[in-house]
Amino acid sequence: MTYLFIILYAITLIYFALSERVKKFVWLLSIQGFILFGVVFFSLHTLEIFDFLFILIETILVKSLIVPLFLNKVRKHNHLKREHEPSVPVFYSIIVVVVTLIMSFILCNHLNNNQIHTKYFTVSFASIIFGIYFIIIHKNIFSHVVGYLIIENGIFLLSLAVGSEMPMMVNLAILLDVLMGVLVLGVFINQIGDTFKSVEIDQLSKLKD
Amino acid sequence: MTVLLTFILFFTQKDIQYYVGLLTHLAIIIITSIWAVSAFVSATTLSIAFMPFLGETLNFEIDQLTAFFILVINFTILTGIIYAKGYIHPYIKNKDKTEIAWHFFNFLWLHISMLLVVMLRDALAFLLVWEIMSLSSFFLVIFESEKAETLKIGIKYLIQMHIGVVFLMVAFILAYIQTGAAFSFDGLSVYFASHNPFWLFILFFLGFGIKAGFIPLHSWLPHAHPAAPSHVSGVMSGVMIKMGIYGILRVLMYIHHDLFNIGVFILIISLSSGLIGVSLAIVQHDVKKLLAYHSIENIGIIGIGIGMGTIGLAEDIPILAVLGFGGGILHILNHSLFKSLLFYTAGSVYKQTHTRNIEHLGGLIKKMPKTALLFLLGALAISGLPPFNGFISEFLIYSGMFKSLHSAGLFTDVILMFSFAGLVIIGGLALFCFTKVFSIIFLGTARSSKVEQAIEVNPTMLIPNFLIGFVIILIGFVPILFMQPLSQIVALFTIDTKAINLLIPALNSISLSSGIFIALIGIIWLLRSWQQKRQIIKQGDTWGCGYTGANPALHQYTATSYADNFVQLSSKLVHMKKEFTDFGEAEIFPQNRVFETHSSDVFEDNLLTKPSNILLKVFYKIAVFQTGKIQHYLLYALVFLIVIFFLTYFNLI
Amino acid sequence: MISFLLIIISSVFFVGILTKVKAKIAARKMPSVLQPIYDIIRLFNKGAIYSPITSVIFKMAPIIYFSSILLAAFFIPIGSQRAILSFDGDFVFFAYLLAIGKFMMIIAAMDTGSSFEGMGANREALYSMLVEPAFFILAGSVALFTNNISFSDLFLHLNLDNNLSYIIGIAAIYVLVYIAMVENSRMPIDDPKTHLELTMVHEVMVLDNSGFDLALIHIATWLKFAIYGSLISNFIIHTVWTWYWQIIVFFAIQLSFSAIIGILEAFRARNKLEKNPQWIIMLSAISVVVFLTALIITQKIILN
Amino acid sequence: MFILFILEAIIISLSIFFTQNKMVTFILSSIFLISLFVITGFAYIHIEEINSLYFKFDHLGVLLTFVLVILSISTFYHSKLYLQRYLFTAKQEAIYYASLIMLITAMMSAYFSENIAVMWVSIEATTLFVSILIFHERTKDSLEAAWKYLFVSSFGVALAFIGILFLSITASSNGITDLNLHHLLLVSKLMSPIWLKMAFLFVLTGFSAKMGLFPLHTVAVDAHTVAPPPISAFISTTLMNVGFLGIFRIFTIIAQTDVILWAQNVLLIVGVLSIFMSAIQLFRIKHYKRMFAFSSLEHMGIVALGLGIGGLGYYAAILHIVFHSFVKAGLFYQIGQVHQFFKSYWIKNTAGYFKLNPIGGLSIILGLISILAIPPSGLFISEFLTFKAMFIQHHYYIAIFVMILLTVIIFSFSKNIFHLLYFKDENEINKNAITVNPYETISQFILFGLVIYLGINPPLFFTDLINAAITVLK
Repeated sequence: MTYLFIILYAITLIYFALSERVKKFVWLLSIQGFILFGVVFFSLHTLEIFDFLFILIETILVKSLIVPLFLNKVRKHNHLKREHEPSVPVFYSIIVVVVTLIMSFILCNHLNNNQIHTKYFTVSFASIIFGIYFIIIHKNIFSHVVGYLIIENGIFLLSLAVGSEMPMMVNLAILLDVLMGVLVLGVFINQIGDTFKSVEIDQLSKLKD
Repeated sequence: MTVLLTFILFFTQKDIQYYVGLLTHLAIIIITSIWAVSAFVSATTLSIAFMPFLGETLNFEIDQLTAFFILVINFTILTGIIYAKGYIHPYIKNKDKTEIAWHFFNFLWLHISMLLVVMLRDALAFLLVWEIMSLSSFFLVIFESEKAETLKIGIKYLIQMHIGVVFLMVAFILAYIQTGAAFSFDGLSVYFASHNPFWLFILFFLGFGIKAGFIPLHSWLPHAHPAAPSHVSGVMSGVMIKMGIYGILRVLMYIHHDLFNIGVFILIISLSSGLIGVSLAIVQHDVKKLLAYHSIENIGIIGIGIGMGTIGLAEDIPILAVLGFGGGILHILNHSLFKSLLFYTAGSVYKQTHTRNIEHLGGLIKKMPKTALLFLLGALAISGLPPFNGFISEFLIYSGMFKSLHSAGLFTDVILMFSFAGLVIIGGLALFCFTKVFSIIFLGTARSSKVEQAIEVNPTMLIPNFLIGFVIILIGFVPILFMQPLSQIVALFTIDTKAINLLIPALNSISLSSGIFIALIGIIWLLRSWQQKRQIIKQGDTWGCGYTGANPALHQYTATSYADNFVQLSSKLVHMKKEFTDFGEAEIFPQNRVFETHSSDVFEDNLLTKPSNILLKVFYKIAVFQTGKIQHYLLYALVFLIVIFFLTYFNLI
Repeated sequence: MISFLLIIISSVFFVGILTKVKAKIAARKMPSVLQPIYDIIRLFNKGAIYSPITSVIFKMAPIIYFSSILLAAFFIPIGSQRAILSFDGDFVFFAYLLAIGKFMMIIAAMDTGSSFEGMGANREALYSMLVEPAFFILAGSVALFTNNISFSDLFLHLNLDNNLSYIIGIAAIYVLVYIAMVENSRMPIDDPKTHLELTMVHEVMVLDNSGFDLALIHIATWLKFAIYGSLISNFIIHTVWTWYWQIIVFFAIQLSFSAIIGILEAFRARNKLEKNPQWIIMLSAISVVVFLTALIITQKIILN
Repeated sequence: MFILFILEAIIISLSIFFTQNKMVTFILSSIFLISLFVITGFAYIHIEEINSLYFKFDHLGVLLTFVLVILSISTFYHSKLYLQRYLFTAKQEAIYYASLIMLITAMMSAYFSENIAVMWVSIEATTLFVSILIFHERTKDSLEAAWKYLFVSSFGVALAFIGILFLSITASSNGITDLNLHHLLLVSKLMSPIWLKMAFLFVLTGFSAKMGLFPLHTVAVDAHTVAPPPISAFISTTLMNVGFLGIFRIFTIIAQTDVILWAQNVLLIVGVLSIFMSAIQLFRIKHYKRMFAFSSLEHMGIVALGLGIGGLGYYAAILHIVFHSFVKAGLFYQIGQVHQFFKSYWIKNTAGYFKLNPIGGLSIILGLISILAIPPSGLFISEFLTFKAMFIQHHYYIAIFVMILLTVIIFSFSKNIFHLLYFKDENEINKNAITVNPYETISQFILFGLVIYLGINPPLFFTDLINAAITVLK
């Protein structure tokens, strides 16, 4: 059952590469949230109940509802309709996604040892690498946050690998998520939007030599 | 102790800062000189506990070599600080209290650090004080820091000194890690005993040679000296560059085998330094730059002495060893004397005329006779003419060479021949150069209006010069006084110093001949005055060979034309560029023209300026990483991760 | 002491004979041998003219110049007659003594602020600088040959017996003759009889000297000749000869030396001015050959 | 005990934040300083003891805490001056102090945290507060820098988290269910190399943002450029030490295994690249604070080299990081004064400072000498030890390359500084309008003097702390 969600997650990544509308990013994020919820639900039931519930609630609330809503608010506040042409054509991005996925699947095959569950790694690696790639190719800071959140989700998946032994790590991942990903970055996007009247990165490259 | 005293400067008033500095200097001078003298008297090595350093305590080790250097340093600093009073005076009013304090503070620290350099043996401490010496001298050099040029020079100087210290550091470390002996000079003996000393010595030589200004490591020297105020350049050229020589001597003390190559190496470098240095000196117009090049030349002469001595040790010719080292070491003293004298007098001229370009000077002997005569004294001494001190040291070297000609082997003989021929040429060129500079500055008539208001400087700027002059003449006339301590120093390098005693009669008769010389001059002078009393002495213009419209101020010989026939000989070396516009075809009535000549230092251009410029350009070109775009920053991280990953995957690291 | 006197005596007639020979060859009416002495006496009875531009240097220079050369004469032995002053390495002192005299003359010439004397001055400086190595290498090779480094011992122990050593002798004499020419700036370096100041060396330096000073300078020139003459004679005189024989030979050599110079000046043309340096360097080259020969004789270079 | 301290700090900062009264702020922050002293003294007494479950007063922590305390005092002093000069509102001031106090607390907990996860959390917290402080001046540049710093360093923190995850994976496979350092050290021999390698790689890359090391050094530079001078002084020293500590902890675990060789090679690469970066970037420098920032990069590179070489290098590295903290802080305080005169940090606008303010000029000269590791600076000793270690380990080429780079750095650095000190200034400045009294400079002199003293003749407890800190590596 977990595998289904993992595959779904991989597909969302491809959609990230495909889509150009900012609104769609938000949607995809919330979808990812639901997928993660599913993953947690089917894999972490070995935990004692409180941790389990906490994680479930976090995924369903934060990842799939609060964050997307908040981001949507920010998006509206800054009148972001659609992403400008990314610096790399979509066509190539898709190729990159596929390559990353393949690479990470192979990698996990290499890493495989019986004590830990490498099945989460597959997409999580892909997700992290793709997140970085996503940030690199996009020129507006809203998308940067999105990319960052993609990395977050990857890390969350990764943390599930030890989730059964160390739920603490999962909680930390969540903390990272909530604190950095949303509040601070969101706040700053608004600030920047107000100050610079735009969230294009070119506005934000004064500090250089 | 006195170290704390130096900081008082900052809290004192402008007008007494000088005296505070003077007193501190005096205190240091007295203490250290007592140590030095007692080292000579007791003919042993004093060891005085100094301070805790990285756990263990640090000692002063004062052997004869150190003592000798201490005395030289103290004397030069003494004259320097006395001279400084007059020289600094015009600057005081337009400089801030702290700046003046900073200046004297650095002068003090230059003094202290030089003393420490010669007194410390621990390598790390040595490097520390060595760099402090460079630093303080650097801040002294940029005293007139309003000029951008001065700063540029200063930074060049700082960088090159740093490179020098890096060489020394590497050399020490290499010696340390290959033997594990004590991390100090004494530790070197272990290394040299067990390894081939040549390459490590080369490292040391590079490190110390930059400070000493051997060609081709000299390029800081001709710039730093003119930039510095004269009392500083006097001290720098007088003793600071000798610290390099000290280092080389100190290292040589620990080498006891395979000395021949080292000796030949030193000799070749020194000969080229001497010849090239003096040749470049001849074409200079800036008097202090000219003197700086002469420092290079004299370092070369010292080096010749040392190289001779080393070869003597290697070939086991005691007389060559003794007289080589003896001559070299004596020349250290002599050069410190006449070079500081020359710099001080040149400084006085600069103070009165505000120009260092000798083409604007002339006829100053009538305006500032004392300064002129002192300069003449220095000029005669530095040209190595009897009966002055420069001759004595060169005489030692010469007689060492000639005495050992017969007993030396073939190869050594050829080397010897070349070196005394070289030494002669150096002497001749020095004579050529100083006839030029003296007569252009002080003789003839004024070449520009700058000279008019020049007057004799005040006594405080003359006293030190007279002091130095006295010692110069003393050494020149009774060299015998200085032979006993000299033999003590030389005894550190070679065991049997009998050879010096063989020289005693010669030196005595030199004093005698000098006496006769002076007597002859006196007698003939009397004769002439007696004769001229009975004749009419007329005043008449210089004879213009029938051309009565001659105007000496315009038509008298200039420095450039004086040097010209030499420049033709050595055009490859001195790179004299002439800038002028040729006459046009239809130009019947030619209008005014400018004719300029510039000389440039071949070695500096090709070894230093060009490569460093290229390096800087390249670095500037590739400095494009701070783009200000977050994507790029993350890209670095990603690339780094992937690269390391693959390096690991293929077991490259 | 005797050697010193001999040098003085020989110097008095030197220039006279020289000019006589030249005149003879040029088929001119020859002045008396004592003519130079008359000139000197006349100069001694004259006053002097000093340019207002000149300073004390100008007044001191001739005196120092003269006394330096006079003192130099003290170092010259003749045959078995030791010099008055003699010590190890005295020829170094000798050379530097001449140098200080030259130094003073040069700055004196510059002191006048004349446009011509500067030329003479810097030529003199350059040429004497170039010629010194020749003298030193020569001295060095003789020192190597005899293992002595003072004139007197040098020539005492100098016995040219085998053929190779004759080469040394001849070459040394050749070099010395020309060194003398350069030092006194005669032909082929400089033609004292020319009337073009632009090409003069020594003569143009003393344009402004007069009276007593000029006299001193002239005498100094004679002395120089005599000194070099006696150096040459030392290469020929054998110390085993009896003293009167030595003296006779000495005078003969001085005579022939002056005659040779006269002949040379009469027949040889002056070098082109810019050719002078390379010509002078040639002397050093020859003395290097002498040095090598000395090496062979002393068995350092083994040839068979 | 330590947890109490944290609570106290939180309370203080909150009350400052809400009261927004200058007087209260002053009193509370002084109370905080006192408690800072208390906790440090306590830590030094109870050294090497576990405290309040997740914390442990280990030697390195205590050493760095000493540095932190010393710098905190001077930072508070200069912050006071700074805030007075630029007339900020009480609100801004309150935010400033509150976040500063929280920053210090977070850093201390990072120093002392025994548990890797807790350390990670504290480091994450520092990012938060620092970005508030960077943003303090509310200018466009400060906003941009704050954003970049926040984004990239949280990205870095995420990477570090991945690294820690890998560590925990291999740890958990060895039956360790918490990330306490001493537990990890017990089983470090059994851990699988591949995971350790990946863990170290990610942690290094992640915390390089904090430590100001290649590859993520870029944003730290920007942060130092725009932050208020006292803050720049603070974050370019103690915060970097935090990053260093983060890397060092993982390194200690690695050091027990065979992976150490690999890790050291990586560190060497990083160090050389960092020095190279700073060397080349310094040529385009037009802004003094950026210049100092890049020199921090260089020094961190040297520290990385020290770790990478091992042996004597460990000692040198820690010595170096301590000295660098003092010197760099002093320089930043001084540049704050310079700004008083020229109202600009740009090189082209500043000249002739030595004439305007000789005392300050002297302190800059002293700072220059110290930061360029020219004797008598203590940094010379540490760099010397580093090179010695390199030669002992036969890293000749690296040593030579680094020496060349350092020479280049000295050139460009001193060129700019002397421009500031000596050149003629065109725009006439009336000295009367400026309210800089020379006594402000004393703190700088003390710091530089401290470095010289500790370099020439280090007291015993100091060397003991360092040696004890690196025993775990051997």
